[in-house]
Amino acid sequence: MFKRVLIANRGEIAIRIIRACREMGIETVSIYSVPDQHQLHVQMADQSICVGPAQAAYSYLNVASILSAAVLTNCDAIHPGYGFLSENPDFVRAVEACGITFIGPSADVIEQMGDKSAAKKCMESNGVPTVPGSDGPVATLEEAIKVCREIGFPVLIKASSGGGGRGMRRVDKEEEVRSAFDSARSEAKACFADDRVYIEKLILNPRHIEFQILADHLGNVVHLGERDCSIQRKNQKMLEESPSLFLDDDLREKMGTVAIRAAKACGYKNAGTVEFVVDKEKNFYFIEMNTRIQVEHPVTEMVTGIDLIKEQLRIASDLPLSVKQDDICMRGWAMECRINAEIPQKDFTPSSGEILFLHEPGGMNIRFDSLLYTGGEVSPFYDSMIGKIIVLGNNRLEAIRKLRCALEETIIEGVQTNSAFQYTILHDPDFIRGQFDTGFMEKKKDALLSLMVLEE
Amino acid sequence: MFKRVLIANRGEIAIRIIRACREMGIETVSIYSVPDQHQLHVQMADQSICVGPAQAAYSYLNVASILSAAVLTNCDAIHPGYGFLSENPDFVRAVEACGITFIGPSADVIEQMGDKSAAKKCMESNGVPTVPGSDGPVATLEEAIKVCREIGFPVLIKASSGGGGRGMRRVDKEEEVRSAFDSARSEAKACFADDRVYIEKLILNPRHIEFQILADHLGNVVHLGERDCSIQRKNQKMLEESPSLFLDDDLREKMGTVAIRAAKACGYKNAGTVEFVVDKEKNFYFIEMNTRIQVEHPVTEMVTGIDLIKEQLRIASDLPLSVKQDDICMRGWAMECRINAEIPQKDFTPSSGEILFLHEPGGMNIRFDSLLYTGGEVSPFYDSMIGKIIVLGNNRLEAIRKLRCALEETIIEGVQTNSAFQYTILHDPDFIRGQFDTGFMEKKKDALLSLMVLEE
Amino acid sequence: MDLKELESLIRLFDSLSLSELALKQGDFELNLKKEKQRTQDLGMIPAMVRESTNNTAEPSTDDNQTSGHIVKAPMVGVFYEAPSPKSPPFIKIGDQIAKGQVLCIIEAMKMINEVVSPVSGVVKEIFIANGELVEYDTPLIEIEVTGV
Amino acid sequence: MDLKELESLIRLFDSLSLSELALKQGDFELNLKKEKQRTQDLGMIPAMVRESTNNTAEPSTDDNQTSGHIVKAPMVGVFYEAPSPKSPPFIKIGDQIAKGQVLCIIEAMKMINEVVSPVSGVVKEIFIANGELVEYDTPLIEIEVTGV
Repeated sequence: MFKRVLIANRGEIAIRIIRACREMGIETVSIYSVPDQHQLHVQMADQSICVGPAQAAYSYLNVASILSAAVLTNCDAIHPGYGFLSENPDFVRAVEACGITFIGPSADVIEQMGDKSAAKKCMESNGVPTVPGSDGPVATLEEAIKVCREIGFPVLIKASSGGGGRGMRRVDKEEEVRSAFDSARSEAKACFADDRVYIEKLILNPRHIEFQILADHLGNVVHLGERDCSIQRKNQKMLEESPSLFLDDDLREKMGTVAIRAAKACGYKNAGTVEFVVDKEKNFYFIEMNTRIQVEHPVTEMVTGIDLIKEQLRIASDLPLSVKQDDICMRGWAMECRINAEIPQKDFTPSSGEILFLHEPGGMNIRFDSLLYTGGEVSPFYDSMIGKIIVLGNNRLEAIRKLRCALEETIIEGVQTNSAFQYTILHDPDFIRGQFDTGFMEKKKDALLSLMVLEE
Repeated sequence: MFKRVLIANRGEIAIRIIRACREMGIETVSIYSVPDQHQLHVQMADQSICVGPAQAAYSYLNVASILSAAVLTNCDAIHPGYGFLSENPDFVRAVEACGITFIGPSADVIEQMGDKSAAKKCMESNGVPTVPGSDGPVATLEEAIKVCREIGFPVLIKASSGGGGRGMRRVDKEEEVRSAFDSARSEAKACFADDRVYIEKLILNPRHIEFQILADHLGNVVHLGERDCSIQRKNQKMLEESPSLFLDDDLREKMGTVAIRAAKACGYKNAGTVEFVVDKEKNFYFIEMNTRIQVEHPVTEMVTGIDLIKEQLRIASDLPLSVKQDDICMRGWAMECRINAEIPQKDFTPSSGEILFLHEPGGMNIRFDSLLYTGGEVSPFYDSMIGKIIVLGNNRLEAIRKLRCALEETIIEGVQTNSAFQYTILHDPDFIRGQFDTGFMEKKKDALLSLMVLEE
Repeated sequence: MDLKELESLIRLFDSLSLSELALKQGDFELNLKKEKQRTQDLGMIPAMVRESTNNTAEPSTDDNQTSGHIVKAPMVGVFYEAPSPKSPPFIKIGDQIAKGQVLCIIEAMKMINEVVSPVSGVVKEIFIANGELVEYDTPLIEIEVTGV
Repeated sequence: MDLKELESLIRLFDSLSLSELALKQGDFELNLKKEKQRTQDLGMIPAMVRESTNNTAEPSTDDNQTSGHIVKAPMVGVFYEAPSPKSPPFIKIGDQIAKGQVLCIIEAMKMINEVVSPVSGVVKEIFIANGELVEYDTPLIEIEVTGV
């Protein structure tokens, strides 16, 4: 096992990783930017190194400074968390060139899974169902039109190297193909320096369901069940749960088996997530593989009792998985709600400032992973996600009630948050009945916002 | 199910009960004394009633005011928590006379189990092993000497209505019987207005192991495994865990069966605890039945996943148990450490004041049940226990490490606490190896205190 | 303003719930400021807001700010202004009352508890309506003291 | 106001929960202020105490309190005072240096990065010992500015 791990991240995930390391007797080194000097992840680590100024490009993304810090503090591994450098294959190669272990999959796997059309091709050739579409990048308009006719409208034209909706166009009829194809290509070029695009059938308002997998260096792969992440606003997840009401045992086993096949197909090692969309007829399609630990991983930890960060550390130090597929049993229903420092009524613009007062939620099966403390600072420079409340109930309704109570108890003064908005979601009849898909937020947002006003 | 429950308590247990009620959609009414106006249990309840001045005798023990509050706010049940009125049969009868449900066993059971020699007699006649001793109260010196000769020294002479070590005398040889007998009787008379005493064999430094049971009105009784509460200072528990390293599966099943028999013997209903002492040869003896929810109940909740307060509410409203014995499975190893506002270096004298800053421990499988908040008050009028940290690990060592980390993260400013002292226990080699009994603290206290000094 | 006056002014400011004081008198200028103090009531969101049963008419009980004596509830119960529904009330505003005189009753657990006046004086205000629930220490009646 | 009166006033201010006091009386002016109490560093118990790698000689970087210009580390790395172990150091205390002159090097990822002076002046202090790890923004050298 490692002796000292550098955590190339900040916020709640850095704290999460520090806790796992400490419990395993591993020393920790945090990195931070100048304004982050008093952040909790700096204070909790055994040692902390300032790696640059506020702008992430020169601090949390500053490969040279981060590697210098790791080498000079004698770290034998680096945990990247999520975001920042976590899915950057060049970083992984640089880490390994320094003789340091990267806690995650290999650079090649990250690279392959990061290239959407390469990932898709790999999955298809291994019998993992993918969204119908072009066979790799589409070079000409003629080819694009031909593909669209084959798979039927609506379709999405997507950048091969894309993400976050950029370089992406929806096309509903043939007349629109030309302009969408051209503009997607030029946006892809501008954003990712790669103008290759591919075409996919648009699955309207599907469920977003992902499977957590763990894979060790011996080729053992297990899945830890699904997470339903359909409650999203502009592709940002807001509320996640496990299991999903939408899956029965048959479908769960089928998708779990496919998720394991997907991981094996690309020679995956460490913790990862296989994302699927599921349509109304319960057809499921692979969309991408997340080659990192995810924000919503505690939902899976709650139902399985398995500490995913500790498993990551075990796997990276070439220990075999601590569990077999048959050992994994789910207990209860877990739900997570992300607390963002933002103003829902003002189109969710971020809010920052000093935390004047904090009261955390508490009680049985309530977990609050957060960077907050009374007197601490919510920085305007980074992600607005400042905490996550995760609960476990015996069933879905109990989980919803627990999450409501937890939100009621939570007091954060000094910045505005989305907690009252999340509270309204937990009272929405369609949400409670489980009748939702990725179109939920768009459809409901204004009605929920108006409820918030009434509450004040 | 109840519509509105009055919680006749304060502090962390009142908060614990409020949370359970809220999650079940039950309204809550708190009571408080004048200086407790800003306590968390007052702020978290739907409604709060001031029942008297600071002195508990006129507020938290003020039956007339509490019952008036319950009746006038239309409560249909009262939860007594632990301490205060929780084991007072007269209170239970008064509650029921008002047409309100008492959440706990019947007055008769509380009364019978509160009378140590009656409890013992009941257990003996039902095949529950008890500590060898006199057959009920001993009236004369001659009888006392005879009993002592039969069971062998050392013995304890104990007040029939006693508790907390008062009216109790240890006797090591025959010459001491007379003076011990006389002084125990007069102390018993002074403290409990009842000079009856009985005699018991003294089990030297046993393990203190208790079984949690649940019993419904249909006569279903289950046990939820054991808690090892051997780490005590002056009969006050400090650290509790479940399971106990001292029990193997055979002994666990045997003791669990006996615990269920004990509960059935007295016609028990609701949640209760059967306390045993276990000697070095693994002989176990019933010592008493606690007819209330206990401070350390979250340890059992952690390993079983069963919410004991919700079960109490279900049972009291005549719903059957939600679990059968076969459904109950233990997962991992739970450990609890009590945080007291006290100064270990000054013979554990209580400390009170305003909480200037609070930072709670957090992370996976960490629970912090507490009355604290930044700006809140630790009152000098009541118990010094201000919180409990409960952790769950995959095994005992992981639990110990988690608890250490949780203590390291916890910051309480404004009052002094025993947390650094608890931290030293978690590093004691005998504790880590599980080589301890109820004599642990007496033997180790000074050495542990000296470690604390080194740490500062 | 001499130092003694200044000191007493500062102490006064400190004791009250003011957060700022600015004083200018000729060439004398004084500015005092207090940090925002955390109110102890947390104010949890929606359903946590405590419903207060009888805060409708809660008077200031700060003895500095009132000349009268506040009689408070000695127990939890229901406040009655008269011995029976048909009787006239024990007292009304403006009445001259003697020390030891019955002011009202509080019914708790079907027991009638008379509340008697600890002072002699004139009834200045009655804070609670007939039949309302009162908590321990709830202010009931204010009496302008004329003798003890 | 004499010194004794002043002292008692200051002590009074300190003992109360005031955060600011400003007094003006004729040509006498007094301003008192208290720092907000909570330091941001939490100070967790035993093992949480952060080991600082290079705080041994951390100077005040408050520009109000020093006349010199503080040159800070532009990256994480190892501080070297000379181009090679056998060479003399680039600078020593008291040296007159020109803007653009090399002050030291920082080795990061086996790359040598020269740190040049942004000002002309005299070397007043060198805070870091040869071969020590420096973080981003670690104060390295103080220069008494004589020209920019």
